[in-house]
Amino acid sequence: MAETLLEVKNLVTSFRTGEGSLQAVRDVSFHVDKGETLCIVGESGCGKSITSLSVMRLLPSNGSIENGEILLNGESLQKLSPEKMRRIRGNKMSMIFQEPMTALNPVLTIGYQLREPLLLHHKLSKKEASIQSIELLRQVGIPNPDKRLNQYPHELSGGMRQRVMIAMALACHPSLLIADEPTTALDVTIQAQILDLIKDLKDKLDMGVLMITHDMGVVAEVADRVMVMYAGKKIEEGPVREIFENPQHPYTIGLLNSVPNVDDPEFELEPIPGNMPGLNDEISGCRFHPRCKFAMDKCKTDVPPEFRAGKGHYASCWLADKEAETVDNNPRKITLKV
Amino acid sequence: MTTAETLELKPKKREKYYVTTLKRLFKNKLAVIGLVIVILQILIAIFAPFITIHDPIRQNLANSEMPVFSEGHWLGTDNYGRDVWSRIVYGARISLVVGSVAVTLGLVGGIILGMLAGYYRKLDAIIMRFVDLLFSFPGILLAMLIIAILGTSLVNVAIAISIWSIPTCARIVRGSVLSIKEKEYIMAMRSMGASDLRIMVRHILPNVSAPIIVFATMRMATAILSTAALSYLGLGAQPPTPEWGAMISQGQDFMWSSPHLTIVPGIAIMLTVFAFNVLGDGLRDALDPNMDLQQ
Amino acid sequence: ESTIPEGTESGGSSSSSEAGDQGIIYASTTDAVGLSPTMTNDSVSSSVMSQIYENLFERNPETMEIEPKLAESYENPDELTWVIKLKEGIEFQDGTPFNAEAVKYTFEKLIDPATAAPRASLLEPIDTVTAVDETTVEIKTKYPYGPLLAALSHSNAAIISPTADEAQDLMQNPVGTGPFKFESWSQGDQVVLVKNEDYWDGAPTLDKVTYKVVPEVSTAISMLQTGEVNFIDALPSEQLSRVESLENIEVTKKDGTPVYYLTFNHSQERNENPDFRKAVASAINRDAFVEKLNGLGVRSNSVLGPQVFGYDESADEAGTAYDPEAAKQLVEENGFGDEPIKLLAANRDNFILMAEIVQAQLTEAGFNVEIETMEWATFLDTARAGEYDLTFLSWSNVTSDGSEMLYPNFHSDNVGASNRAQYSNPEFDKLVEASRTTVDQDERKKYLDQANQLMLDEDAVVVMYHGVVTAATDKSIKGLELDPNGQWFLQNVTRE
Amino acid sequence: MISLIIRRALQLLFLLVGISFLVFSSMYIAPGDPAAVIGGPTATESDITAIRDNLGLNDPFLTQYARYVGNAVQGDFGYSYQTSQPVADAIMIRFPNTLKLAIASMIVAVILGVITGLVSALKQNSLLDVSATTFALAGISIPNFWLGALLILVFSVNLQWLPVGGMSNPFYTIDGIKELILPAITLGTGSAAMIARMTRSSMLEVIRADYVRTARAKGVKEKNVIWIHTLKNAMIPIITVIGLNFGLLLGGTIITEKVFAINGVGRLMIDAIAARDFPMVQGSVLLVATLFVLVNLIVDIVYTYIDPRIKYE
Amino acid sequence: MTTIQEKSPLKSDILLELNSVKKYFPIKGGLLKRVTGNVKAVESVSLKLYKGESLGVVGESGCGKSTLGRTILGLEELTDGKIYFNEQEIQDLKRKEKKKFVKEMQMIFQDPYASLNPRQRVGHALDEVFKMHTDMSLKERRDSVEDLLKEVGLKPEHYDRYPHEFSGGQRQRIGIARAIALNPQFIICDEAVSALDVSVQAQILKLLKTLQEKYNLSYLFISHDLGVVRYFCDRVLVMYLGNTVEMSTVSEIFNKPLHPYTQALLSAIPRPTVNAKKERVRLVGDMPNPANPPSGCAFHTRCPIAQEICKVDRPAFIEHEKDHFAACHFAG
Ligand SMILES: Nc1ncnc2c1ncn2[C@@H]1O[C@H](COP(=O)(O)OP(=O)(O)OP(=O)(O)O)[C@@H](O)[C@H]1O
Ligand SMILES: Nc1ncnc2c1ncn2[C@@H]1O[C@H](COP(=O)(O)OP(=O)(O)OP(=O)(O)O)[C@@H](O)[C@H]1O
Ligand SMILES: [Mg+2]
Ligand SMILES: [Mg+2]
Repeated sequence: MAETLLEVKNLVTSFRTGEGSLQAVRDVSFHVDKGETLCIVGESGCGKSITSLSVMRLLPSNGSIENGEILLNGESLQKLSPEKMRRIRGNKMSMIFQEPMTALNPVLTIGYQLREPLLLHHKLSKKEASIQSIELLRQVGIPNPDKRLNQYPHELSGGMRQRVMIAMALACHPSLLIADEPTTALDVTIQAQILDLIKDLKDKLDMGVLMITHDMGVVAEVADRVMVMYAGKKIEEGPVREIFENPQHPYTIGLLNSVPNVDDPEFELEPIPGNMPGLNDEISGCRFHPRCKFAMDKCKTDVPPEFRAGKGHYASCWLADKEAETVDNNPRKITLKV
Repeated sequence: MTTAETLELKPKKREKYYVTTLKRLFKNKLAVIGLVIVILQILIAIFAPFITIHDPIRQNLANSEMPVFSEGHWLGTDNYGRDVWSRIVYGARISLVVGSVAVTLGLVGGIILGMLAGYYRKLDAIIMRFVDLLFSFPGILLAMLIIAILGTSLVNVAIAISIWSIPTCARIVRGSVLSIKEKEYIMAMRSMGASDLRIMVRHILPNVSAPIIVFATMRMATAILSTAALSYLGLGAQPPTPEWGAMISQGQDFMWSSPHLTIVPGIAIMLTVFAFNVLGDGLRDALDPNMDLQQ
Repeated sequence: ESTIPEGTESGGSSSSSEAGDQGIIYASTTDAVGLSPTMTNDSVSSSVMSQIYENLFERNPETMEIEPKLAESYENPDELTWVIKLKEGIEFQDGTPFNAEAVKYTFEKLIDPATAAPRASLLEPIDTVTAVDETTVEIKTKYPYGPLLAALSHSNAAIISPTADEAQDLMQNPVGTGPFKFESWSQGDQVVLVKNEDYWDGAPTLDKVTYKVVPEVSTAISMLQTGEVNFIDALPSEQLSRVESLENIEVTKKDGTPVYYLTFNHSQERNENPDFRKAVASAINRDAFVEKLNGLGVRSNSVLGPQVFGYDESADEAGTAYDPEAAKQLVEENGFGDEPIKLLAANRDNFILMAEIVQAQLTEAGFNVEIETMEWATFLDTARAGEYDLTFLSWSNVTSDGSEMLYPNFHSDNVGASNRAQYSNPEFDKLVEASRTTVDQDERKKYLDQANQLMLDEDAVVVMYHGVVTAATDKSIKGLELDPNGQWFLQNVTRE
Repeated sequence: MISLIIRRALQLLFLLVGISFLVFSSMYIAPGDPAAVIGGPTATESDITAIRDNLGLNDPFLTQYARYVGNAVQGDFGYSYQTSQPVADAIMIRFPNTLKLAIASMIVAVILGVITGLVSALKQNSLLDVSATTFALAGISIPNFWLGALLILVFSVNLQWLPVGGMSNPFYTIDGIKELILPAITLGTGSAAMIARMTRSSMLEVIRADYVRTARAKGVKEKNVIWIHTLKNAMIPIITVIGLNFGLLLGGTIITEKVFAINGVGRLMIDAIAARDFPMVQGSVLLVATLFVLVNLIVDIVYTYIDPRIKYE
Repeated sequence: MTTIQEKSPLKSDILLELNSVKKYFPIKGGLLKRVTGNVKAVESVSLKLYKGESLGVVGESGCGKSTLGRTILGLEELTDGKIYFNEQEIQDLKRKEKKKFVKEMQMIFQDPYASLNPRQRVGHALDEVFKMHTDMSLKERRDSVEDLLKEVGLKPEHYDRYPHEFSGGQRQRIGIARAIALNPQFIICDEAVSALDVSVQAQILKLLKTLQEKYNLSYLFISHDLGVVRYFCDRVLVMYLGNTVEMSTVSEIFNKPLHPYTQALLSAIPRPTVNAKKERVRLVGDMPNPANPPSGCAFHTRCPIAQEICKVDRPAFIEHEKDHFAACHFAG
């Protein structure tokens, strides 16, 4: 049994907005072990980023954690003073963001921004920090690292900037790395480079990685375990192979069927009808039921609990309810080419 | 067929754009105060004859320089014995009319120039140089020169202020046009073969309206202030017009004996300008789509 | 800038103490234009210059008689000739002797068209100036010219030092024979004069005189109160009570020569209707207006004021008196209220005040009057060209001579120029000419009075008031002489 | 950078020619004759003609303008119609006062504006924020001619703390500073208010930026998040308003100099307009426009120091 | 349902043909803002598009895909080259004559949030198209608009709504409705589905396909998502730095890529299947600056098999196998 690094229990995060309070994350629990990669997948707006920002306690000013517990190495993060939390961020736990173009401060040099965590958390001298920064840049594969230190972010391409972000996040050898769609804004060729880099570094540093993405391809590439979110809820969780080969939740299935397969010319798309609900849409029962082909009456009224579907594989769907009488024509029997 | 399958969850709230804006505006207390003052002022201006008992230009030399809260003249009288309250009330008319004429003229000029400059690269350099030229004159000086040519009158003050608004307005419009021009819906209209005029009038103009509304509101404040300043310098309202700036200028001679003659119109100007400013500020926030996620 | 001598403290805000001994700081609303009598024609410049330069003659402020100043005496061998004897032993401040050559030089320079002097017309009647000997000047006029001595006492006819004028620009660096010498001038800020130790009539007590520019009168009064300045003049009537209430300040008033009047544009047909003029004149309550001036105005119908040569008491009540009922009737009968009347007013001095009150009174009588205010420059042009219906004019009579008032302002020669009223009346012209070409002063006075009465009978103008000249000084200042034309002299002023 | 300066110089040249033409023609067509002012009410027709001839006012417009430009190119900005003093001298005597006033007001405006703006941004929606915002909005709304008079009334006349007017002491003396306080406040309040508004909104905008979140994610101390990561970025629009406000300030000197009896270019300018003293109007307007362009050049240069993305090739 | 095999790419009737099309954007700089260089957004593109087919255009960001699309529509002025539409040269047409072709060629844009005027009701947006190009009466137009809305899976009631009342997918449907309003033969889809969520993306792709069958539409389908291209297109054109590097049928490209860039691109795609982990052709570095492209073969700076010759000679875009074009000295 691997050591649990991060544990999130019953997280509820909501926003104060002009239209009242909105729940962006609804009772989500998950954990990340040392040395493993957990992928959170889901479509835009389902609450992936907010979940990760909740963990970092970096929510926008109008957001707050309403409920739940977040434990890093068994220590509850919510109880920490802001100052203690600050010492953890960038040190034991760090984060990479989606937009490499805007995530770096345009008026500070790469060197300054890279040195910052080292000076803060490792109390290095400026000189030592510079030497380490160069080393970090080399690690993430940036050519001529010593020259880069005096450059500004706008002088670097998107891929380079994302590497700098990674270098910055890894500066203090965090035990947990949160990567919020680190490659979405990048070209495939660059994406491949970055994904490889994160994988390599993870293995080298034995980090836990919480990777957020909406791309099933990326999930397949990097994940050890996967958690699927829909409209603020976790709807399925399991080892990556289970999820791809034996998906339980109709949404997960739909997601897999919506992505054209490059390697399969015969593949036929099967879209999920309808649109993602808005945060403020009141939906009774299962939040997916209005779009679900297999929705039953129960789905409209009762929120499905988590059902176990295999080793470490859980799904929140009444169809996964083993105790219930089997439905005719089990929809889970889909043919997936693997 | 897939297309028919598109089912809707729940019809999204249908809310007109301005309704949303107004709702957001009403959340801003300061802006509401501004709006109330502005509306009050408009009402005062419209119903001036009904809320005053004295003719604002009727003199009564025997009753000159009466202090505030005098009988029959709750804000006192000036050195000609004219009722200060009546003059303030009728002054509101002048401020509003001159302000809105000036702002409207300035907008028309600014929008045309800004649109052309933003839309046609070739015209941009020429128009913007001209705009820079106007811009590098200190505003009040520009107004003074214009009044020197046209003569002293409120109409000319309005013209002068409008000319002085043109460069700022043109810049704002140009900036917005430049960014909107790159939007895909403009590209889409071009790909549909829409004429430039149609694109400018039907598609760009409505979308620069937000900054223009904000500008117009704020400019109203500036225009009222400038009208007062020019009248104060003796370049605006002709006596015995009850213009606030002119009232301050005249009252200043009596600062010692009758301070209310400057303080009352001063406060009137301040309140009005303040109201337009907060309203403009509030509108800017309310019209800013990013504001949705805040508060 | 070269005019500011190095090393002197050009500043002086803490001057109340600095000026404590024998200095005085005067605040004026505008800066002097220049300090050459030849080249300027404004009151601030002349108030500085009158301390530096002197004239051949001056009018005694008490007796209103013209007396020799730099001149010793004069005689008229014939109507066209004036032989003037000069005082001896006087030197300009630069050491140049004051003599007949200097006088000749000054007058010829003023008349010379190449000089383009703004007041060249002052000495226009002069034909030749001859230096008979060191101390005798002979002036020949083109025609008999009665007001010559008055003209010679005009500040623009002050005698300048020929050597200085040739060596330097008197506008910046004046040299005269007066009791004070020019020290420095920082444009727009202040002019400093110091005492002329060698003054021929005994050096003045004051060591230093500073003219400080303070554009806002209320600011100037505040400064007077705080001691930042210690002398201002021409107090606005609105501020009078405030100044009078200041403990450290003494206010001096004196009936003066300025006259303020409403005039018709006589080139207009409507205005040629005597009934129209009568209606206007009877609609205006001048007493009520003068009351507004808080004592800074003297009520009289006469065009030539009590302090002016040519005035006769009988003119006070002449002309049309205030009679609102009569005015209303005339207006109604003749439909004078139908067409709008443009009342032009320059936006300075008391013109706006007059305009507002008169407009209200005319409106009361049934006229339809609109005020149009203008900047001074535009006003001068507009009025000169006669583009108005009614306007206010004023005249500050520097020489206190009636011809000096009536000729430029109302003689038909000057229509299109200084006769802004566009007044043209052959009978009147004759009287004025006679007053000018007669040398006998009693005769002249008679002509002037007749001309004055004639205008009043015709309601050619409506006189609003005659000015009262004022000065507010720190109580420590003694001996200030105020001339009825508003000028003052510091020669005998002392500070305690 | 050099190229920026050269480009600005060219632009300035263009601007000056444009402005001088505009001023010249407007003064030409404006009613009111300089000769009439010089001659005064007593001048006769011949007096005025002589003066006009002497000033060359009877020449055709283009001749006059060409003559002016020709001389100006050689550094000769003409002589005042009124005082016949060289325009350059007249302006240079007054310019230091205007500059002193403008700089002092700018200092007041920047200090007051930035502090208020920062406070209200950092304490967003607090009582402090609301009062700072209200103050800022009130600041823009006060007519400065009125404010000046009130300040004199209170601080000079009643309390007698500060002199009423004038500006004659060097700025580094106590008296010199005292003289500057009231005019600088009068003139600076409006700009302070605008700067405060811009500071607030710019700070609020930057503080939501991704890179600020990145800084927090690194564990940067809150103090440094504000001072290093936020402020520098927020300064860019703030500096723009400061630059623009300098232009406004220059316009504002016209009234302030009048109220406080300061012998400056602003006052020179209105007096010159009133007297139709063309060369003086020209000279002072050109000076003010040049100053405006220079200040904006400085602003642009400051940009390059603050924002490395801005490069002027 | 048609399959790729059924739909032969070799239809004889060519709808659109490009002949070495170039589009440069001038770079202005220096004191006098003179042109100091060019961004060579489209360096040289030649292609043929058949009636009823979908031609995919793929390549990295900034390689000139969008510019190519806009240039074809005449939204950008052509720098050089020839464009034939229905065998007629259209690049130099005057405004009036062009109007005829405007009806035939339409575009669907990437950003569903930016491609509709936020202040215009969607009904009016569609109505405007008919107003500009037809002389239908108000009633006819209203009917047509409602038909259109139905056609793309929306409801007639949506006529009076503003764009912000729709989701991204619905907006994209409106964009499609606008594009098909005038019954065009040819539609350029510039990343028409990239901004959409996968679940919605699939819906839109289906819709586009349905419409294609119904109206025999031809698509120029610009995308950077190779999976989508494989699913949607008949033939593919691969671009790199403004150049065409490879063009062939989908199956050829995906099974037998000739150009090393295409190979790298294909191997970089993360595949949504757990087992498919293959060895990658790793590309180093980023795309060069189009203002200053490398000499010779533009790809040589990143090419794993580059030789000396690649630095000097630009390889020609030649047919290596039947209907399989590539620009590489070592193709195959
Ligand atoms: N500051 C905020 N105020 C109000 N609502 C917010 C705020 N930030 C995010 N939300 C809402 O919370 C929901 C979840 O947002 P989140 O950023 O977690 O989505 P996501 O899954 O990361 O999507 P994406 O893939 O687009 O990044 C969204 O519907 C979003 O609109
Ligand atoms: N109007 C323009 N002016 C100057 N350069 C331009 C312009 N439009 C595009 N470019 C440049 O042309 C090149 C190609 O741009 P284009 O938008 O066609 O790329 P793309 O392949 O569509 O990229 P993406 O996938 O990011 O949309 C880019 O380097 C871009 O910077
Ligand atoms: Mg996200
Ligand atoms: Mg593109």
